[in-house]
Amino acid sequence: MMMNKLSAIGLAALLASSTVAVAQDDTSKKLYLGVGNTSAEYWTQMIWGATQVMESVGGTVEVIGNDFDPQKSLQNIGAITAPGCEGCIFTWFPDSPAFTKTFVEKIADAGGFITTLWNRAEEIHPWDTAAEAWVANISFDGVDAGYQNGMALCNAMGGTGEIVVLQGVLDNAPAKQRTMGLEKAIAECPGMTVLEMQVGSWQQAPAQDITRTWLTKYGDRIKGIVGQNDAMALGAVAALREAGLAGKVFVTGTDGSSDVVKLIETGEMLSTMSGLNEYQGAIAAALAYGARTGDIKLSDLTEAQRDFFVQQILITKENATEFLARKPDPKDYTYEAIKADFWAKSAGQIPNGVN
Amino acid sequence: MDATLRFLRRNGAVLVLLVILAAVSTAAPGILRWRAINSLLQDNAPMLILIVGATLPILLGCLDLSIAAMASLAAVSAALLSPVLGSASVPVVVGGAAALGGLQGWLIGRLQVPSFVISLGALGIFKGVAMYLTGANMVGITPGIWIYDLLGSRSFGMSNSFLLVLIVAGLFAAMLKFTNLGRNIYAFGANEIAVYISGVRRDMVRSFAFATSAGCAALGGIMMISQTMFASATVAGSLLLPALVGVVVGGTAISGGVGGVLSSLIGGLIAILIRVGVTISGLPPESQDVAFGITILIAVALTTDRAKIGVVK
Amino acid sequence: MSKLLQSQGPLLALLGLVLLFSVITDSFASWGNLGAVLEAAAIPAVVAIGLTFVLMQASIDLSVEGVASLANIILAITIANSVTATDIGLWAVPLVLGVGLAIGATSGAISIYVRMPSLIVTLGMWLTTVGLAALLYPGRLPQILDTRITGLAIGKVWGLSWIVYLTLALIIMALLVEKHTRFGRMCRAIGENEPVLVMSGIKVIRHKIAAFALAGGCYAAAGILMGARIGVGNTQSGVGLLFPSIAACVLGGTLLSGGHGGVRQSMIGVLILVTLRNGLIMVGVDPLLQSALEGAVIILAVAGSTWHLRRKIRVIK
Amino acid sequence: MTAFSLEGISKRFGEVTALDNVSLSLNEGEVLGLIGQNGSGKSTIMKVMAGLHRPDSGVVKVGGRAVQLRSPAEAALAGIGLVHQEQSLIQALSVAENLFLDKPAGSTWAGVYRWNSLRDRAKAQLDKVELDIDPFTPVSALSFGQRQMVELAKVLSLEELVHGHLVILFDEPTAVLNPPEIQALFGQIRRIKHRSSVVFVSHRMDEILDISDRVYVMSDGRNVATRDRDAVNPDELYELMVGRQRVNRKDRKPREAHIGAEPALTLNHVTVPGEIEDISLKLAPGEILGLIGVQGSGAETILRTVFGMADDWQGKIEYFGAPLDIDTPAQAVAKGIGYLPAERKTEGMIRNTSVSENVAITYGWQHGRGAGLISRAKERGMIEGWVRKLAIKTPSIAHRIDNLSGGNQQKVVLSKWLFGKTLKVLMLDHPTRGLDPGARSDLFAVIRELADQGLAILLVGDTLDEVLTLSDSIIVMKDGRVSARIEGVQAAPPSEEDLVKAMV
Repeated sequence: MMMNKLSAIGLAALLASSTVAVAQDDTSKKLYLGVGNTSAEYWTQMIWGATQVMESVGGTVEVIGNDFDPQKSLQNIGAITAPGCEGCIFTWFPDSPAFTKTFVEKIADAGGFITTLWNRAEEIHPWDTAAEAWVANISFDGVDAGYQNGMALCNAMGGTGEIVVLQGVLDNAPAKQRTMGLEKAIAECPGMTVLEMQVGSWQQAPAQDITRTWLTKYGDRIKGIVGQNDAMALGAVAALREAGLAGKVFVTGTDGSSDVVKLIETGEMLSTMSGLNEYQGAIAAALAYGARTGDIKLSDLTEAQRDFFVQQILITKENATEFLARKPDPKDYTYEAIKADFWAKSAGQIPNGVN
Repeated sequence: MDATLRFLRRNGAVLVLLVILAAVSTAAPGILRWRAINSLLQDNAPMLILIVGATLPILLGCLDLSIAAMASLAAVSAALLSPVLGSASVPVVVGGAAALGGLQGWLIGRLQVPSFVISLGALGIFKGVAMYLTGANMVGITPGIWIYDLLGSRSFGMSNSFLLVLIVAGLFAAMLKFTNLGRNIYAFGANEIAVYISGVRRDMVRSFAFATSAGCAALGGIMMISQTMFASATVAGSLLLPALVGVVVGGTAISGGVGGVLSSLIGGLIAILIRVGVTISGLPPESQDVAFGITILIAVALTTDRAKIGVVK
Repeated sequence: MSKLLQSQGPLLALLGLVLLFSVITDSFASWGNLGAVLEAAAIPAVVAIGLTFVLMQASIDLSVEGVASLANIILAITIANSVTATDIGLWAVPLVLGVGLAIGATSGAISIYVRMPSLIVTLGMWLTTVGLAALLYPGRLPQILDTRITGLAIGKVWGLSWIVYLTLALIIMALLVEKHTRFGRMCRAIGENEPVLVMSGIKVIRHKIAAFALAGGCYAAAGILMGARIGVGNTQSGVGLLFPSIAACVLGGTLLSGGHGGVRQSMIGVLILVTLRNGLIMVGVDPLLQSALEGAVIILAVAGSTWHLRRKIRVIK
Repeated sequence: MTAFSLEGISKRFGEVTALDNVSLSLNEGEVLGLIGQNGSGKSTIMKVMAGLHRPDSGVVKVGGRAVQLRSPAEAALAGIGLVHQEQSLIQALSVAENLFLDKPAGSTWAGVYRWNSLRDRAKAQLDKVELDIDPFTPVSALSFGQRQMVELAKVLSLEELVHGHLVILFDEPTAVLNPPEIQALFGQIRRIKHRSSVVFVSHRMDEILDISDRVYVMSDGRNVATRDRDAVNPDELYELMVGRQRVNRKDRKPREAHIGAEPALTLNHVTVPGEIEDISLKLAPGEILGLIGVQGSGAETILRTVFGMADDWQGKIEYFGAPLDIDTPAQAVAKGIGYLPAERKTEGMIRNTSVSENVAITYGWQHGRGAGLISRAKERGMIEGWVRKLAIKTPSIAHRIDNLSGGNQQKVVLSKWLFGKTLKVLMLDHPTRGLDPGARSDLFAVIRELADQGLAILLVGDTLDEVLTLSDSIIVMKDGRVSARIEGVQAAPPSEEDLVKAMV
C-alpha cells in the first residue's frame, strides 16, 4: 500500500510536470496541426509546409498525431478545446469523413478556425456547416489521380491488356475516388479490363501477399497492376521481383514518394501521382491563419475558394529525375508569399459526387 | 490506520481519478469549467457506454472483442433504417444488436468455443456485413429525427448522451447488486462449474452478458452518429482497445468475478483524463503514445485490488 | 477415426480447406501457389511461435505490433540505409533481437512483480513501443541498403525465399525447445497448475519472464524479416499482425486458458488462416464480404476441431 | 535417536493462531500418526515441516541440528518430503518429469533434458512402488490410484538424492484410495521404515492404529497428547480430539424411517456408455439410499446423470411418476433435485466469494422480493441460522469461503441446498470426504434429520461405516453395475465383510 501511495504521488508528479510545461502562448500564432502520423513522407512534407508559413509570421505549430484513429482525433480536439480555445487555429486531417462535421462543429463551438484536409462527407461544405469556423477543405483530386494513372497504364500496354487493382481501405474517400478515376480511364480505353480488385488496406505487406497469389492465379495474364497508393505499389513490385517480372508488368502508384519515383527512374514502375504536399500544408495553415487575423473575410469567399483541390502532377520516367532533384524553397512558403494569391495552385472546386 | 488502508484499496480508482483531475486542472484550469467537462463527456459518451457494456462479459471472465464492430454495424443500420422507421430505428437496432450479442453468448456455450474466438469471428462478420450494407459508402442520417436530436443535445445543462450513459450504468450497477442475475454473474466469474452445479442457467447468464455488451455497443454507435450525423462501416472500429483499457483501469479483473460497472465508468473517465493530460502536455506527438501507455500502466497498477486475484496471468 | 479426429482436428480442418479450394478453383493446387502460401505464412508463423509459449503459460501478449514495428525501425536505422549515417552491419540483427528480448522480459517482469495481468501490461507495452518506433523514425522513410538483409526476400532456393527457410529453422528450434528443454516443458505445466510448480521449487518466475522475452525476440525477428520483405523501415510495418496471430494459435489448439497446444498446433493454425485468405482470393470473393467469411470460418473451424472436447462440465471463457 | 524435531513452533495467520508453541520429535524408523480435527493445526504443522510455511517462532531441527526450511526444495535437500493430500501432479507432463519436478538434479544439461537418464531413474522409482507403467506416460492418462502411487514415488526418490535419514510426510493419502490400494500404500510405508521416519495424517482411526508406532493428537493448534500405540485407547483419543465420544454404530439407535409409498426417483435400465450399465433403482421420500463402490465403480456417475450432467445416456428416469426429461443441472434444481459434488474446491465452493453468497447462490431468489430481486437482509438471518445449526466455524457470513477449513467449506456448500423451499431429492457425493469426526457426526445428524423431514436422499459414501450408519438400503456397485442390493439396513445391518466382497 505504501508503494501504491508513492506511485500515486509519482503519477501526479509525472502528469503535473508534463502539463505545467504548457506555455499559454498567443493563440493566434499557434497552429494545431492534426495529422495521421509523423512518420511517413507525405505527412512530413505537409507538416514542413505548414511550419514554414507559421514560422514566417513568428508563430508555432503543434503537431498532433492521431494514428488514423478518429476516436483519438476526437479526444485530442476535445483536450485542446476543453480548457478554452477562443480564436485557436487548426489544420486537421479528419481520419474518417464521418467525423468531419463533428470536428468542425466542436472547433466552431470553441470559437476557433479550422481548415480540413482530404476528408469530408459529400453533404457538408465549409459554407453550409459551421461556416464561421470552417475556413476551407483542401484535398487532392483522387478521381484525376486514378484516371491519369489508368491512362498511363493504358498507353503503356498499347491499349489492351488485363490488369489487377490493389484498393485502399474501402470506405476511405481516396480509395473510392481513385477507383472512379480508373473506371473513367477504362471507359476511354475499353481494351483495358480489370481481372480482379482486392483490398490491400494501404499497406505494403498485404499487397505483396495478394499480388503473389494473383501471380499464381492468373500467371502472365496480368499486364498491369494499379496500386492505389505507393506502399501497395511497392508491395506489388516486391512480389513481381520474386517472380522475376519486375519491369515487365506495369505498376502504378499514388503519393509520389521518393522510393517509388526512384523505381520509376529505373523502370520497375510506370507512374505515380504526386500532390504538392508541402503546398497543401502551407495553404491550409495560411488560410486558417488568414481567417483568424482577418486578412480573409470568410463571407466574401466563393465556394471554389473554400473547397478545392491542390494541383498534382503525374510522375513518369520523363519527369522522375527532375522531380527527385527538386527542393522546395522556404521563400515560396512564407505567409506573405502564399497570401499574394492564396489560390494560385488550386486545381479547382471539388465537384459533387466524389466524396 | 487499517480502516484508511482498506478505504484506499477499495477506492483506488476514485483516488487515481481525483489525482489525475488535480494534475490536469493545475496545468489547464479551464478544464474545470462546466462547459469543458460537458463537452469531454459528450465526446466520450460512446466510448463510455461501450466500457459499461464490456464490463459484464469481463465479469464472467469472458472477453467481447466484437463491440466496436457492433457499434459500427449498429450506426450503419440505424442510419439506413432511419428514413423508414424514424425514431423507431433506435430500439429496433439496439434490440437487434442485443439479440446478436445474446446469440454470441449462447454459441459460446453451445459450440464450446472460447469467447475470444467467437467474438473475434463476430468482429469479422459484423465488419463485413456493415461494409456490404453500405457498399463501403457513408450513410447520412436524415435530419430532424427527434431521438438523434435528443441524443445530440442537452438537458439540465448536461449532454443527453452522457446522461444516458449514467442511466444505463446505474441500471446495470443496480442489477448486479440487487438481482439474482447479478449474483449469478459474479459467481460465474469466480467458479463457472460450481455455479453450473448450483443450478444456475449458465447459457442464460452468458447470453445476457453478451446481449448487454452488444446492446450497449449499439447504443454507442447510435450516440456516435447523433454527433457525427454520418455513419460508415468503420466509424466506431477504433473503440475496442480504449474500451478494454477503460474496464481494466477501473479495476475489473480480466479473470472475472471482481469489479463492477461503476468502477469501469470511473476507469473510462481516468483514461479520458490521461489522454487530455498527455495532449495538453505539449509533448512532441511521437512521445505522447509512450506517455499515455506508461501512465495507463501506472493507473492500472494503482487501481487493481490484488488481494482478490489469485494467480496473475 | 474418432481418435484421429480428437488429436488432429485442426490438421483435418486445414486439409479440408485445401481440398475444398483445390476442387472449386483451378489455380489453388499448384506448386506456385504453395509457395505463395508459405511466403505469406512465414512472418505470421514467427510471431505465432513467440505467442505460443506465452499462451501455453496462460498469459497473453498484445505487444506484437508495436515490438515488430520498433524492431523494423531500429534495424532500418542501424544498418546501411538511405537516411542515417549509422551502419553497424549485421550487428544490427543481434541488436534488434536483444531489444525485442529486453522488451518482452520487461513486460513479463512488470506483470509478475507488480502483479498485473499480462493483458494490460502488454497493452501498455504495445502503446509504448508504437510511440518509441515513431520517436526513432528518422524523418524520412529509411530504405534498407544492406543486401544481406534485403537478399533474404529476393534470393530464392527451390522457389522459396530465405525468409521461408529461416522461418522453418526457427520452427524447428522452437519445437526442440518446447519438447526437450526444461523451460519448454514447464511452459505448458505453468499454464496447467502454477501453484504446484511454485511449491515444487520450480523457478516459475524465471520461466515466465523467459517466455515473454522469447516472445519479444520472435516479434523482433518478425520485424527483421518484415524489413527484408518490404526493404524499408516503416513505423506501421507490424500493423495487422496481432489478431491474426492470436487467432492462428487458437485455431491450432493453443488455448488461451493455457496448458494446451504447442508450436506444431499453432503452425497449423497459421496455415489454416493463410490458406483461407489465399483461397478466398483464388475464388475471387467480393472484398466487401471477405472479413465476414474469415470470421465465420474462424468460428466454424475452432468449433469443428474442438467438437469432440465438448463436455457439460467444461469451463469455456 | 531423534531424526527430526520441532521445538516451540508458533505460527499465526492474521488474527488466527494456527500453531501455539508446538513441539514434536520424531525417532528414526518411526511412524507417527497425526490426528486432530479440521482446523486443529495438523495441516499447518505438516507445511512447516515441508518448508511450505515458515514458523513465526521456534526451532526446526534435523538430525539434532537447527535448520531453516525456506522452500520445499530446501526441505527436500534436508531429506524431508511431503506426499500431498490433493493431487499435485502436472497432467501435461510425463510421469518421469513429475517424479523429478521438485528435485534439483533433474536429468538436464544446460536446461536440456537427457531423456535416457531420466527414464532409467524414473523406472527405478516406479519399481519401488511396484507401478509398471512407461515413465513417459502423461499423468493425464493415469487412474487416481496410480497417481497416488506416483506421488509416493516422487517423494521416495529422495532416497537416492539424500544420503542421511529421510522424513516422509503423508497428508491424508488415503482419502481417494480404495481398500486394496490402501493396503499397498501401507506396505510401502513399512518398507521405507528402515531408513525413514514417517508422519501420517488421516481421519480414519483404524488406519492410524494400523500403521502408527505413536499417535500425536492435536487440538486448537496445540499438542494435547502423545501415546504409544500399545497404550492407545481410541475413545480417549477421540475425547481429546473432539471432546466427545465417538458416534458409534453400536451405541446408536436405529433410525425410525418414515419411508413414503410412492418412489420419488426411479431409474430404469440407465446406461452411460463406458461408465455405468443397466442401473435400476428406486428411492422414496424419507429414504436414505446408500451407494458404495470403489473409485470408478460408477456410483458418482449415477448421481451426475440424474442431475442432468451426463453428456450421453440411455434408459429411463422417472421423478414422482413422470419421466424426468432434463439436460442441465438448472432443470434438475427447478424440479427439486440437489447435488453435493465430491470435488469441493473445483465444483462445490465458489472461491473468492463470501460464505453468504455461497449459500444463497441456488435458492436465494426464493427469499427475495420477486421479479428477480434478492433481499440480502432476509437472507442474512436465514444463513446465520444455518451457520449455527451446522456449527460452521466462520468469523462472519461475509467471510471468504477460501479461508475456512475443509469441513466448514463442505458444510457451507451443503447448506446451499438446505436453503431452499422446494428440495425433494438430495444427492450427496462423498459428503464427508476430508471432514474430521466432529464435523462428520454433525453432518450425519443433519442428513438423518433431512430424511425424517421427508427428503429422499441418495448418498455415495466415503466409508463403509458411513453408509452403514446412515442408509435405509444399500446398493453396492462394481465396474459400473449393481453387484448387491441390501434392504432394511437399519433393522438388520449387513456385515462389512459382505459389502467389501461385493465391491471388489
